[in-house]
Amino acid sequence: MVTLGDYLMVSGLLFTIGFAGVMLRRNIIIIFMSLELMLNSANLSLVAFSRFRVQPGGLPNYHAQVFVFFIITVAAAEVALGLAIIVALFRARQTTHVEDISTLKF
Amino acid sequence: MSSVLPWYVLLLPLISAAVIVLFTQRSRAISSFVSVGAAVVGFVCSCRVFASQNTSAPEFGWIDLRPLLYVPLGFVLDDLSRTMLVLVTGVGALIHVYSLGYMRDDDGKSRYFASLSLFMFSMIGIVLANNFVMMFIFWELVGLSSYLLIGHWFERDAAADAAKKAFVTNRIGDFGFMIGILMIWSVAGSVVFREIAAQMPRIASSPPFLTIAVLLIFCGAIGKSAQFPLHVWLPDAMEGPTPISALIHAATMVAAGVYMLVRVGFLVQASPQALGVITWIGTITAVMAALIATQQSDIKRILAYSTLSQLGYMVMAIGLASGEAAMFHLFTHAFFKALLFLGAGAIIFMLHHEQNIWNMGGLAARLRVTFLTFLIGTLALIGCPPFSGFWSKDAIIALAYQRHTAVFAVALFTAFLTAFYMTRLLVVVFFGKGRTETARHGEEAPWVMTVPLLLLSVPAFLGGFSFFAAKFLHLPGEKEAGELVLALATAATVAGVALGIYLYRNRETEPWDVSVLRHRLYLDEFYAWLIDATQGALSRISDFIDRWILDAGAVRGLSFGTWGAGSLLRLLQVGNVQAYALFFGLGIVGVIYWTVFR
Amino acid sequence: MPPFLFWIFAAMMLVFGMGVIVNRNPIASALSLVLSFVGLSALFLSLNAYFIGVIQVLVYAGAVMVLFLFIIMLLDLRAEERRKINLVAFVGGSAVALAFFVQIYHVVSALGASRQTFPPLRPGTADDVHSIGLLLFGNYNLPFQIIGVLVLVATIGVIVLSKRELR
Amino acid sequence: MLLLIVFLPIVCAALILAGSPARRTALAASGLTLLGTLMVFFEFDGSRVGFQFVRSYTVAAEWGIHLAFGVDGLSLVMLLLTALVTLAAVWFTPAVSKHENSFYACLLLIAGGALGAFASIDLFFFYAFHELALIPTFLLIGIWGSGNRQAAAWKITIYLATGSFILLIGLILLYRSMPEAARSFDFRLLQNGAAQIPASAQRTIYLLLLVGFGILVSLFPFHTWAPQAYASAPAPAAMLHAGVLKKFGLYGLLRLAVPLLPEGARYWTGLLIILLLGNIIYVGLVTIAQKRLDWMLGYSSVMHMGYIFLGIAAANLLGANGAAILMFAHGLSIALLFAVAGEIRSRTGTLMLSELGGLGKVMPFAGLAFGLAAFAAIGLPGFANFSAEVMVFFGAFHVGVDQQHFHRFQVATVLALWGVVISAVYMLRAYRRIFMGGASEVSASATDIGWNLRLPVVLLVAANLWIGFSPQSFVSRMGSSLRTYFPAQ
Amino acid sequence: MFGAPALEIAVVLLGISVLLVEAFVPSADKRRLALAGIVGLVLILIGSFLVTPNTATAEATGFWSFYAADPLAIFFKRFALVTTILVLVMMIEYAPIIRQSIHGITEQAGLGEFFVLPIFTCAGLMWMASAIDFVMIFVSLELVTMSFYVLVAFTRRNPLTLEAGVKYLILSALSTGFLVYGITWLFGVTGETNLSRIAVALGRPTTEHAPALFGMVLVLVALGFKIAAVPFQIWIPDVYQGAPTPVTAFLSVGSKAAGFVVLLRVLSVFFVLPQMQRVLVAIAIATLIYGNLAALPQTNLKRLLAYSSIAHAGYLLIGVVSLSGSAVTFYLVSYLLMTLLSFAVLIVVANSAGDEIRDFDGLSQRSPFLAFAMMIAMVSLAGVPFTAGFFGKFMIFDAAIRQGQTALVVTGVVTVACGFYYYLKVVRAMYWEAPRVNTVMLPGSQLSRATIAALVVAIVGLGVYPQPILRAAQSQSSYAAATR
Repeated sequence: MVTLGDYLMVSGLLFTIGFAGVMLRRNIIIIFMSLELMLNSANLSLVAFSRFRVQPGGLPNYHAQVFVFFIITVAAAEVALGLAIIVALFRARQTTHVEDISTLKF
Repeated sequence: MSSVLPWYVLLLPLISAAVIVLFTQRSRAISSFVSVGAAVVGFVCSCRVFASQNTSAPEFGWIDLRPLLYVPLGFVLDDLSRTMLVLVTGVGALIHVYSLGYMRDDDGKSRYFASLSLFMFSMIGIVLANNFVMMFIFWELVGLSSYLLIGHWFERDAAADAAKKAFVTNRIGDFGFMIGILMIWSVAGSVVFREIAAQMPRIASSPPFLTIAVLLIFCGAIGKSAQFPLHVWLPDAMEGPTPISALIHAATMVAAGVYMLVRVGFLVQASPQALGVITWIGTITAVMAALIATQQSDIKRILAYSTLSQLGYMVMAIGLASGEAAMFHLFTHAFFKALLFLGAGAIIFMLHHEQNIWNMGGLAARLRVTFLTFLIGTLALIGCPPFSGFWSKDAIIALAYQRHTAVFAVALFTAFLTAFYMTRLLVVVFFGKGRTETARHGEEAPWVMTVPLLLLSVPAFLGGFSFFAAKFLHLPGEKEAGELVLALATAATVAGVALGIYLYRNRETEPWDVSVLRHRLYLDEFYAWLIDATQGALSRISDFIDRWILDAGAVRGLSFGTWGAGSLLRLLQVGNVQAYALFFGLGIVGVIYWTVFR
Repeated sequence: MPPFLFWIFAAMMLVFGMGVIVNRNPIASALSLVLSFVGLSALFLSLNAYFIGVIQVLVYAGAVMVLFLFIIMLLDLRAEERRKINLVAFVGGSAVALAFFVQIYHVVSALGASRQTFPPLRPGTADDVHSIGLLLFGNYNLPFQIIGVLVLVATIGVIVLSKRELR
Repeated sequence: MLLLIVFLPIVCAALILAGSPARRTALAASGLTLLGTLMVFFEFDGSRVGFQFVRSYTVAAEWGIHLAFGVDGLSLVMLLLTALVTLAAVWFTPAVSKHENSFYACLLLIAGGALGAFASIDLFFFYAFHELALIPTFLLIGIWGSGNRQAAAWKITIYLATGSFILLIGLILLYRSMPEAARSFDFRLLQNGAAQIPASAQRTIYLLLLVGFGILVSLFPFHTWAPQAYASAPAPAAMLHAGVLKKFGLYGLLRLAVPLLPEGARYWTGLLIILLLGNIIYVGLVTIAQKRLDWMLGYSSVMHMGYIFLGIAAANLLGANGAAILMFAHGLSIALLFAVAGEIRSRTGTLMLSELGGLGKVMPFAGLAFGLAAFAAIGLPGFANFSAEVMVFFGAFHVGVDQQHFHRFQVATVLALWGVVISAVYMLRAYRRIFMGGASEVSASATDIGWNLRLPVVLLVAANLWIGFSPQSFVSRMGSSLRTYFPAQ
Repeated sequence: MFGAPALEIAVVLLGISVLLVEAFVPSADKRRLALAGIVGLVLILIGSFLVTPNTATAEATGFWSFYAADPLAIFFKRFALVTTILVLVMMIEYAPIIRQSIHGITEQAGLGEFFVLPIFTCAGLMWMASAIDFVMIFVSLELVTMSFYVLVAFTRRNPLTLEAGVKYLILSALSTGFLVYGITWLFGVTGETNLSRIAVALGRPTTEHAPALFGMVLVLVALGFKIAAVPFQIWIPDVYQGAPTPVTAFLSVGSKAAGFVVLLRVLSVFFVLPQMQRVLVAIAIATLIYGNLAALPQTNLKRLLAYSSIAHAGYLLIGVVSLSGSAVTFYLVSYLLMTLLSFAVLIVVANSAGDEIRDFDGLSQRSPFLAFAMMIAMVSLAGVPFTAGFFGKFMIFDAAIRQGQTALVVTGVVTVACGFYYYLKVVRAMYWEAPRVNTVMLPGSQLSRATIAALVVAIVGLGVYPQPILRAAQSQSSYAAATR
């Protein structure tokens, strides 16, 4: 049988993949996609917890699913805004590469 | 009325000094008048104090933190202090008058007389003080006024250096003095002489403690009375105006040490070990100074070394446990040495500040009064009967004969030397031919200078006779072995005189040159080296540590280190988001490890 | 859902997840992202979270991916030319990621409930939309309103940031 | 009255910044302050124990912080010192070339801070008022200083700020170590609470206070800020700082650390003695090696702190009285020394001892003033310094004395007495080089201090002589206050 | 009179109406909009004093399980309002720069949005102050973050601003990811998102600590990001330097203060487990050292203030670790005053010169008033008595000493000394140095001069008479009670 641990482990792996993407990739758009991966892995854990921590009535814990709903909404808004900023950046600097935007330092 | 009279005596000179400094600085004539007036009135008053048998005066609390410490400003008015008071004010008044002439044209006359008044104030204070702290106060003030007076001609490097040397040397002595006072106080619980005397059994219960305390107090006297090894300042102090040399460095100030030792005789005599040390210090000083005096060519320096030598006698007497003898010699010495200095001053003044005896000669004819009085002074000094010095010195030599043979021998030898170098001085200065133009044209001094000479020569001549001295002093008791000592002493004196005349008659230059003595046993050089090797080196090392290790190393190093650490830390901020994410991750992993897995 | 399906979808999600970060072509990454999310939504379904599963596909496949692709096209991004790999960053990043996963692994193992299998649900609980909706508009009304303001702000922001010339 | 004394300078500083004529306002402010202080001094009832003229306003009720002023004998002396030196410093201010208003405002702020600190009977404001002077000092040295002014200003500011914060920690710890019921910031109540602090806590607190206050007073080895700062500071700033502000730390030790934490004080006495001997002997030797007058004066002021520390370390009535009077005396003398040094600098353009010489001829009044101050500084009788040093030495020697051995306090006293010789050596050497001997090139053209500057000199000297001749006028006023801290026997 | 939720509603309505006016009355002077916003916020601020607080209970459901209207919340709502008002004032002063650095057809293009966004942000901050449920914390925090994305990158013709915007975007989103994951784990362990119920759940013996700690740490990471605690401070200097100056001020005060309120609330739950305190001590020490030391060599004032903001986060963390809500509150108030004052002066000076420290050379001669105000700000930041900053530090150190946090106290004292150096560097430039030639000083508008004067008075006033804030801070006993 599939256990809660399996879900959590898979979710953790996805989170790690996303995190690795943020740390390893230098294209801002890809970094952004990696961030989405991280958010969604959290969603997976949440839903898993919701399913496995059944409420007294025998229902899944829907509070977690509501939270997932909020996370998805926020993530979508964040994507929209983030991409707008990236577009503005590209217009100004013709790059989406993080190494090209390191004027501010020390 | 009469009970506050001592206060007038004490405060008159202070008021005079204050008036001069505050108001009459511009007008030199008024200043000198104020000061001389104060001195003369002070003398009159002190005569009245002496005459009246009143022994009490009002007392004020200077520091009153009873039961811990009570320092009164009060007087002791016994025979000793009253005699000393008359002596100090008397000699002082004469020298004030004399200074009117000697300092007639000096630019700093106001300053001079202010300092002189300050000196009188301090000296009277020492004489009258009834406790250690008050004595120390005036003790230090005497040092100050001596500094001011020696450095009167401060533009001259030699005078400036001499003043500094005098003050610092005295301070070294005072260092010991203060520790001694503290030690005595810590046991007796009081600084007042009378109360300390009452506590003597307690103090004497620990002989080593007492000995150390007494020797430390004696340190004060070593400094002030210029005993070996702190004698070096006195000859240099001759850079001051001659009246000062007479007043301070012959008659009064240097005697303060002796006076103080007599004042606390009850302490000193309670410690035989201390007495031994004191005796030998006095003896060494006496013979050493006399030896050096034989080879000096500056007239004032010769007199200065002679002063040292005589002070050695006095200290020797104290060491031999006879305060009376010491005071007797102090008393006579004050007169004849003041006389000698003033005479020398008259010569120097008339020869336009020429001080080298080899540039003088044949002055007996031209400066008759001066010569006459100088002769009296010399005879008194070498102990020629019946001049005053004979009686007092004889008393000390007799004392030594009784108590300590070695000391006696040295004392006798010193008497011989004294006669020798004074004869040398007299012969070279007053006889023979004038060796320079100025010497050939010297004239007699004005009356303001000669009158004090004449006045001083009276006690210098008579001072030793008991009918005169006994009015003032407790004379030392009758001596048993009188005849032998008398004969030996006289013989030594005669031998000295004879040798002096034989060697120096009609000489143009120094016939025998002993450079060790001429260079004062190289003690000044040795001290200069010693100071440089100890204090100088230490101060340079400390300065180096402070500048380079504490400040540059520790303080600035720390601040630079902090700054450097900051500069390194900011390099973390590389500007690359990727790196930032990495740091972020490192931080997270670290924090999780720190929290969850430890 | 049988376990093998779980593993298949999990593998799909992870593999395409990896695809996002290893592809050099942004378009390929975007497509991998979507596929990964499809796998994810299948896992949601396996957890009886039908509403969330559907929303996931709608929002990500329908909106987010389109947005990404649109921007990538707009900016005319191609496969990035190979730049010199920053070895320190690469090794460091990998190490940190690995360490982080190890930590997650330990935490998951430590959780006692990890070995728990599916608890039984009350039969007939498929109408999760109903339950979620009740919660959302009832209990969670306040956060929901705030999300509304958030979206308003995001709208203003997108306009301000991407309009060529502002009025 | 106290409110007026404290806030008059501060308000006038604000007025000056707002544009009121600088010198006149500052002179009026400091003159009035002195007048007020004198009134308080003579109205003060020396026989009463405790604080008088108390005014208190609540500032933070939950914490028990009050803006409270009051004087006892000890603070009375310090207030008088501050008022005197302030007037002299303002008076001695030369024509300022740039930002005259700010200069005077800074001076008045320092004075106001010092007055506030000495008049406060609330721990918080006692500390806070002292810090008021920090920034004005920074500005005074930084803007109007000479030599390497920037480095000097940085050093003193950072150093003192660090010291202050160490001190702050100590004070908070003191407050917190008291049992809840007896906890207070009020000086009048501190004794009750402090009596219940356990010995181990006392040790920690005392050490913190010692280091904190010690840095402010340039206790060896935390002294290196002082000479450089004083050398670079304009003369009035150096006068105020060395003369008054530095005494804050000593005042604090005497007022708080020793009486409140007797066990701590006893425990650290050995350390304090070593450090204060560092001040006296080591710094004394360093002073001898100095080649510039300003540096020498700076080091000498560090050195003389050692004597005050000795009086404090003795922790008995004599030592405390001596320390208090020595603070007063040293403040007056060092202020005068710095003032004259400033005048010499402005007239000859140098303070190198080797370049000066024979100034006594052309600047007789300056010579007199410097001489008086120098002799006061080396502890000549007649000056307050001497009477204070006597008390300090007697007080220190008294501790644990017996006829068989010298203990640490006796040894310390002996060494400290040697310091008196050392100070004579360097002071007289400086006097010899500057005022005596033949006139050097730079001194030939110098002019004497004018009549307008003689009054403050007279003021400082007269005050010093007054206490020198009659230390009892302070002792009688401080006696009852200090006796409560340090019972005789 | 009325409930606390009315305040946020009023703020949102204010924002929407300003937005509508902006949209439909194109000819209006945009600065009037800002003024209207300021007036509106002031009215709401006044209204906030009529609000009756009520304390949340663990049993509450629905609205009151998300939203607390305790004194702490109301205090920080006022805090957010004041901050926003002051930031709007600065924004008006900053308008010329906006004009230069965005693409616009009309003279005042974009200004309307620039003025409206802070109002919505303010609403987010106020909600954060009331949030007692992780869902609520998440959404209100995201509202704030989202509007800051826009604000930071607002002047998008300036490449530095865009760079700052991108950096903020990525790192902030990263921290959001961790926040969500952390909340997930906390939910997984306790089955709750409401703070007080989590506290109850954590108290149960059956609750497993390691996964709960894992979740807490991840939440802490996200909050650490907001409050600029090392090692999550990494974005601060770059973003602060690049962002438009009023936005920097807003970030460093508003965002950080809200972060601290949430931290206070969250930690009152987390401190059930002792490991949390230990890690926070370490974080506080690292923050103090990094912030203060790295600030030493800075030459750009905005960047310097960024590092100083990290340093102050360190001092605030001392207060947090020492469980002293009132100290943290007071410190935040003083921090608000002095930081905003320094930014307000900076904006005026930067308008005519620049934001390097060197641009302040001789300011005391060019504008004594501004120089004096800046000096007050700097000495208050450094912690000189008779300024609010000192009293804040006093309370912080007191709290630490009370808790026996020796390491924190020692680090605090050492770093305070560094602080004196870099703050006084600014004073040095203004007072010691001579002004550089050909700099013409723009005096700044009446409004901002009045604001600057008011801030100066407030700083000194609080330094001498802290009682009003102290009383307010003291009354928020909820945190202290919860943690004891």
